[in-house]
Amino acid sequence: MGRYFRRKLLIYLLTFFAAVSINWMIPRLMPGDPIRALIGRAALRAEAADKVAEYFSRIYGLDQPAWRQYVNFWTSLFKGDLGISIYLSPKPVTQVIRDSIPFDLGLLIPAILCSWIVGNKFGAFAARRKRLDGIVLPIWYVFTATPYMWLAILLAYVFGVLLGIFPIAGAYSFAISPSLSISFILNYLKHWFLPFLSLFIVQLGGWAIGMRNMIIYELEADYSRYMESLGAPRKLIRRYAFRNAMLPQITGLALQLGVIVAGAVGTQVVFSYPGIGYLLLQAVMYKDYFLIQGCFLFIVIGVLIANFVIDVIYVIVDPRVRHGMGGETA
Amino acid sequence: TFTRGETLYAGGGLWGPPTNWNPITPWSAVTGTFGLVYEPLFMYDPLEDELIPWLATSGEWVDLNTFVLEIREGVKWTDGTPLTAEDVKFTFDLAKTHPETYYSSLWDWLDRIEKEGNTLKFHFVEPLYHEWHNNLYNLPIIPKHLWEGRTKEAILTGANERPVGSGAYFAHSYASDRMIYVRNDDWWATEQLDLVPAPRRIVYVVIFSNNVALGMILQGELDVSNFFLPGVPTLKRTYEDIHTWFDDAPYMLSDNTAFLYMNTTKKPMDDPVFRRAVAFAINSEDIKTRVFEDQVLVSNPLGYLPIDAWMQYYDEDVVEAYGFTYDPAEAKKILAEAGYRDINGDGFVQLPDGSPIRLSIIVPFGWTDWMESIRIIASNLRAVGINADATFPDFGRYQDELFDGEFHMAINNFGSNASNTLWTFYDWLFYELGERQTSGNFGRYDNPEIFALLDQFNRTPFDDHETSAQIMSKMQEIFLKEMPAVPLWYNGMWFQGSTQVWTDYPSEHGPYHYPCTWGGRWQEGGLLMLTDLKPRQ
Amino acid sequence: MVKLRNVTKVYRTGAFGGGKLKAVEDVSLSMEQGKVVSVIGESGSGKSTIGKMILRLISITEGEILVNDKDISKLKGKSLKEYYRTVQGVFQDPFSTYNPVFKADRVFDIIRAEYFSDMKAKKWREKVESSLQSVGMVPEQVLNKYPHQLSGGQLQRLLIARALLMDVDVLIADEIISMLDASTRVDVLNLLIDLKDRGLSILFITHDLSLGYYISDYVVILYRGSIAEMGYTDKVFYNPIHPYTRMLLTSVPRLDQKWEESEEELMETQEIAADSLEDRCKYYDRCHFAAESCGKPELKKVEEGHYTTCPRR
Amino acid sequence: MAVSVKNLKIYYQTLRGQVQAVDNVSFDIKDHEILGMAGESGCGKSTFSNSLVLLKPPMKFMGGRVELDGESLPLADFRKMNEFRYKKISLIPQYAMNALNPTRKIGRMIAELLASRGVSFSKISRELDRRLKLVNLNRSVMKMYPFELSGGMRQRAVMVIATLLDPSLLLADEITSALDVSTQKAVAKMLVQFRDMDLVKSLVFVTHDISILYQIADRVLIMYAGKAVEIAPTKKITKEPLHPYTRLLISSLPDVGVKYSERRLAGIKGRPPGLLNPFPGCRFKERCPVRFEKCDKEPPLAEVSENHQVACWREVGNNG
Amino acid sequence: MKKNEFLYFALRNTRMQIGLGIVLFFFAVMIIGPSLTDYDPNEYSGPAFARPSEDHWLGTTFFGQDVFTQIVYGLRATFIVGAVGGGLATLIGLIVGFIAGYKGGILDEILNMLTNIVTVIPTLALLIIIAAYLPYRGVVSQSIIIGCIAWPWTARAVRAQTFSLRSREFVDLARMSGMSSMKIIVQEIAPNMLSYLFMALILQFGGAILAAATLDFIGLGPTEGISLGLMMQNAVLWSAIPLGLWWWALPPGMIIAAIVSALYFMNTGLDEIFNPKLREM
Ligand SMILES: Nc1ncnc2c1ncn2[C@@H]1O[C@H](COP(=O)(O)OP(=O)(O)OP(=O)(O)O)[C@@H](O)[C@H]1O
Ligand SMILES: Nc1ncnc2c1ncn2[C@@H]1O[C@H](COP(=O)(O)OP(=O)(O)OP(=O)(O)O)[C@@H](O)[C@H]1O
Ligand SMILES: [Mg+2]
Ligand SMILES: [Mg+2]
Repeated sequence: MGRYFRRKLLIYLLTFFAAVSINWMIPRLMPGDPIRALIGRAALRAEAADKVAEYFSRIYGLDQPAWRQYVNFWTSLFKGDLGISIYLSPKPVTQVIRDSIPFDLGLLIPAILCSWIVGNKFGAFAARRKRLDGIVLPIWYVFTATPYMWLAILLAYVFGVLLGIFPIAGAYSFAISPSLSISFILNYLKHWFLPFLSLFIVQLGGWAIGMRNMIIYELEADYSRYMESLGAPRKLIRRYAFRNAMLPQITGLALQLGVIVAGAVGTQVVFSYPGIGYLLLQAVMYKDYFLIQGCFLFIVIGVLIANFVIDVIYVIVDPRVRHGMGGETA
Repeated sequence: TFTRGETLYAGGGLWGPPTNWNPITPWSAVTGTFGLVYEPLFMYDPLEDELIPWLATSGEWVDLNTFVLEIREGVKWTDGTPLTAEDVKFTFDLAKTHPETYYSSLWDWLDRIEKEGNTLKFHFVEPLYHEWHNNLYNLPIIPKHLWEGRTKEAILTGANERPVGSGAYFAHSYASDRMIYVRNDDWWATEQLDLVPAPRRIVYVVIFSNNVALGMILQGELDVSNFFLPGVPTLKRTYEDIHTWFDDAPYMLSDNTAFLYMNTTKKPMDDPVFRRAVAFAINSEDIKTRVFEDQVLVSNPLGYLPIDAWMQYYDEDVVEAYGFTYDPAEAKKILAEAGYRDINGDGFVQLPDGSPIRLSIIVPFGWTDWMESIRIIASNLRAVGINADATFPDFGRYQDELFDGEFHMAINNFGSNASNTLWTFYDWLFYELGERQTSGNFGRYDNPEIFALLDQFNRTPFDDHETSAQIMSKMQEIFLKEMPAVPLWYNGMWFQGSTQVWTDYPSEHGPYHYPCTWGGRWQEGGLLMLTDLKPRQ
Repeated sequence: MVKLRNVTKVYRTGAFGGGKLKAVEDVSLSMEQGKVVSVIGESGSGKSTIGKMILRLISITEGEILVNDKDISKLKGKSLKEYYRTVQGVFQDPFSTYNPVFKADRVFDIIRAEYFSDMKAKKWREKVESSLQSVGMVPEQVLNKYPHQLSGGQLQRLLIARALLMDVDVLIADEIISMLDASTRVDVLNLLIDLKDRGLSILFITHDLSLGYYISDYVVILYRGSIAEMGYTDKVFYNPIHPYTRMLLTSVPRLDQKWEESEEELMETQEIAADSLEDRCKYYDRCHFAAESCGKPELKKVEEGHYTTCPRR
Repeated sequence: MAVSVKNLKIYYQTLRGQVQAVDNVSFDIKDHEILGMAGESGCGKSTFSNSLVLLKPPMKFMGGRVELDGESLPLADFRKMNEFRYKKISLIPQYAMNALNPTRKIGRMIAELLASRGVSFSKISRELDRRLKLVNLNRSVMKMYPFELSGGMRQRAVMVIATLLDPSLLLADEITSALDVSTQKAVAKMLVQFRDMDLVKSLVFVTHDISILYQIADRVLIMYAGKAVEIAPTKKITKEPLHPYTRLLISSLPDVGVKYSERRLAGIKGRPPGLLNPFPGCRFKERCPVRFEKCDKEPPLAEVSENHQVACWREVGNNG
Repeated sequence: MKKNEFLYFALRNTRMQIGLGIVLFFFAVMIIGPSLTDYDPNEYSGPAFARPSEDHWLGTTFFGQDVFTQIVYGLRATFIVGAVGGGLATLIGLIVGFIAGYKGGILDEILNMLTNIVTVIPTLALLIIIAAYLPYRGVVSQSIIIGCIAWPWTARAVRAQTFSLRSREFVDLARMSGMSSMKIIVQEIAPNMLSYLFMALILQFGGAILAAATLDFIGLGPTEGISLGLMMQNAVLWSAIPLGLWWWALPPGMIIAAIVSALYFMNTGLDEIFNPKLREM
């Protein structure tokens, strides 16, 4: 046990270090100059622009040699300081993330969880029911196979513009200020629904397909056959198969939740919904090193946690793994 | 819930969550920071070419080296403190104490400021008249009593959340997708100029895509839009609630000129004859119709916007003599005469020494209107035998290529905005050469004569029209003969209003106000537009 | 030929790799040329583990294995490849020893590609055919077929033929007949006997005592990874000492004698974690004669060529 | 008479045709009897036992009749069969080692299974304890996952589960083949005990190992290539086998105390025929040392002496 | 005989037939399409936003480009992305998965680490960087990036499979035949996972197409040429939907959806082909 955890911990630390370093490096390899991109937004007179650019490079420490910047990065990281966003100057990166991530989480967690739950149920249900499998399930494949943004735009146009049932922009009406009232919550939900629906629809099929395949496999397993031989009702057999088929799906879920911090760029663009995803895209476009680093730091942590959770969940949920044999080749 | 009839929804000038209200960092500041909250000494009306006294009631040159500014009385900061000449002086002095301030180069030629009551006397070392006049409506005046105690960092990089200005609106609140301004009912101009902005509240929304903007306009959820929206002419035919400046083409006012920069350090763009041939080859008319559905105008050969401030110097004779029009035959002729011939028979001309020409035209990927435009330009060029391709690097790479002089040809308009002086325009077009060209003259056109002329122009008193005109004519001649960059079309002052809730938007039928809500430009008419609006009955 | 000296194998088990399982503990034995050594034991007693260690398929935790006086754990790359020229194995499940997607005779092709790549096709064919004939098969009947088209016996014989293509001295036969039918297994057994007569040493791993007896010169009775008793076949079978050996012998189903008639009763108890028997005889928990005095026993000589760990006489 | 099988035909439907895995097999099993069923791999033993509990594609019911305690089994009707499954007929499958859901504790699985069959777990709990003891399992296995048990233990657990509802007929398919001798013996003896204690009425013990049958079976049925070729009481069939196949099979068994140097065993030459469109006539004829012309016709399973039926023309001819 | 059986089942399976049919149809359109049209994909070949007509089968775009021609050429990009991106992702996934699964131990941990790192590498940023080093971003470079990013899940799956295969006895036999690890993986283990690999390839193929569409959409598509994703992006940027240019806005998305769902459909058909237990007569 101890050995295992020590080793895992070391590996995770190494991964963390490598991934964060790579993500530190990547934006710096991009062409273009973040400060120029920033002040380029105001049509400044030329000398002014030069002067300001120089000052801001200094402020952001971008005038220092790369290795120094790298050292600075790690030292401030240990102090919990992710720096100041350039693109959203002068907001600290931590605050940028803190302000926008709730929107992503509010959208993605329900979407992922709902699609996961419904998709799994549906996939399990469809397996072995020829009708459903042959006719209804394919409809979900089509949704899953549809380019997300395109689908979302159609949804927005049909339900938002044509039918006018749902608003097409923002996290809540531009005409209200947030409060804890029923009307605000309703309003929020109304804005939330289309983005949620689009994510839900698109992800559902993937889970369903995975579940269907797994269930079919499990229903063919010896233990299912034996249960059948003992006259166990289909319901019970299916329940067992479902549980066992669930394991790989849990991995998938954990991985999805791991990258949740990356946000949903597509949704945010299409529905003008606030969140980190679009900011991250903008940060990349504007070479906002600090925001990029910050976001990726969280993504890295998310993925690592997800992996860790998978490791642990497997041990908890799948007794086989808990006691399994470690293999060996000479 | 905000009462709809009192609220104006606007968009097009805010592309990310509001994070900054510091007028000293205009590139980051939320649109409206300057204009709605902080105010300039003068407003400027590009349509009438007129400086409108604002925080200053008057300003004039008492001699060639001294400019006197009368500061308005009875103006109050929104915290109740009166706004005085001291605040104005402080604003200028700030750039002296902190040379990193964006307008600090002023102090290279400004000597000192003398304050006498409400009068400020500016003594110059060597007055740069045109630059000074441009500054008069572009500097936000900030309150001394709130800023003098701040650290350098706070001033130059702070967010200035809760800005205290003198303007018509308070920065009320914000969220990641909106900025909300609320009317300052105590505004000095209401009393002194009888101006009342109609909307009690302005909600400036963050929208990432055209689609959403268009959808919101159609639904009447967006009142003022400064987006470039394709399809407006089509939609105007079916939706009567969409308002534009002109009822018909070009629908939009012109705001800046798109130029085709040519890298004069690379062959064959180092040859003025070749550059002129390019000018003749391009069919801007086609771009105007196809790409912009006639929402823009084709530029004149000088690239001057159709505004009085600039057109007063337009020398018809020079243009007549040296100008160009779309004429592929002429382009071919020019090329042939200069020795550019198709020697190897590939259908494209080669350099006189026989080496092949292969040029690329760049615009940033994703700038779709420009992307389509350079496709047309590339095919125009190929039609006259110049082998050119349209390519679309990312913005970062585009910028690098421009700054480092690696490109062949590129479209750019970063400094050609409407202003009260041609100096801003030429300063951008012929910006001095340095190691990297970050601020203009991307083609690295090197002509001491034209640099000297520009400087001379800047030093000519603002109202010495005659001298100025002479200088300009010379510049125009050189420009047309040398063609370092080709003016193509005017990008519009994109503006669509929705008349579902508000009416009396600015238009060709009046009221005449420049309908601009882009960051840093409310003082050109956007603010006054608000005072014209009326709730729809 | 083959010598095992105090060989121990420990597997790591459990999801965390923290568990340890001593599959083979302190086993020493040797095989001589032209002899069959049977390793007999119940499932999980470590028989296959020994075989695999000799075949260098798993590492040796402690102790050493010498083949022709060379320590095999030092073999690598070329020398390992050469090693396989002389030592080969055949496994329990003939069906899973063949890659199901290929034809069965691919096992020959691999040998050719690896060891005889410069041999002419015709010569190779002759070699294969003669090898097949020597295991009693008609080449036409078995070549060019998929594993599922052949019987288990045929497949096992093909594997032996494959081993014969090289100059094998040692053959590890790991339960090669337990999956076969009574009628087919006899053929394979007889084949092994022929090979032995030709000078091969064979390690015959089985849990079937009658087969072990039938074929071997020497038997090793393995219990929970340790040797319980070993010696020349007759000596062990006719004079079993260890209670475990005796219990095994009485359990063999025979056609001439019913179980009820045999003496010793089998004692079944919960399998106890091996650790708790750390300093006890491993058979302690099942032994009728277990006494407090049973400590950790050592392998002792009973008579010439017969050893056991049980001190009981 | 507990069970009677008449002309049972079970085929596998495959792409290339029908595999005649159980072809026209008839026999009886008496109350309180252990019937051994032996034969080479692939002769249809599992097919027979599986078909009595779970007949589903590609397995196909082609005809015949199986009566259990006088009731005819609706083999082909998946639903109706459910009344019989487990309660009347139960199976310990060949794959018993893998027959339990790997992710459920055994006790819980049993409880759920019983509940689904309308039997209360608590009522049967004491009986369960008793049976666990019978097969020498500790009650703690109920709290374990299948893979925590050794193969033999798993097999015994399945034995307990399969017999929990006291079925009239228990089918044990090759449950000893993969076990070592000591465990083999233990398991086999337990089955006998089950029968002796009347926990199951009749038992079919399927194996390819005749020596075990000799230990526990009352009668033995020898199958060859989908056919029953010989049925007789155990003693009889081991001491005086009549069918040439049975004879060869028995003679190829080694025994402790037999060494190659003393008596060299011989196998049976050749392979059993494919069951996909097998040739007509006696299916053993190709390998048979005593074949003659008549073997081209299919021999009936005929009673040659009391309680001894053989399907061989030689034997039938001898008598009639 | 075995192969024939496979083919037989493959061609007999309805799902496979439908899926393959759709994919082949679009493949054929891609091949013969260019000869059916006289236009260049980006050429202004007619009036702006013309409805479908005889001259322009699927109408024209906002600028007067022929939509049908764009689709025909766009399909090429789509198939290239699928083949190159999906193929590369499968290949890398295989290599990593095989090595990690076969070798195990520390190598496994390192590769696992690599897999995790790649999962968190930002595709967008990578695209931009690549764009900076290549003169311009083409379909192929886009595909390569997608391939380099999308492999982790294949690697994970292959690793697990290899793990279970490597303890099979035929692997031991191969080792006893002196085969090197590399050979064993390629010649012994891989062929046993063919069905699995085929499925992975199909899913990666579809995944790459969708990934490319998304990248095109947010402005990171190829900077040259045309692809279905770029068509969608253009249609959206130029407000094709509110302006009623359905013939421009809808087909690219529908075609991508059709191709990718056909691939998924094939995938679900595949398990019946590869898993004999599921073949019902
Ligand atoms: N790769 C492995 N990892 C961990 N434990 C293993 C491994 N292989 C075998 N074991 C364990 O080692 C012990 C001995 O196994 P081995 O296969 O040698 O037994 P065996 O005598 O050959 O049994 P069988 O008759 O079932 O083949 C068993 O308890 C087994 O569970
Ligand atoms: N699903 C199937 N499809 C087609 N043929 C099958 C199927 N299952 C079994 N068979 C064939 O049916 C015949 C009888 O098989 P069965 O499993 O009943 O044999 P068995 O006597 O139990 O053999 P073993 O001793 O190997 O268990 C064999 O020839 C086998 O190949
Ligand atoms: Mg073994
Ligand atoms: Mg069977």
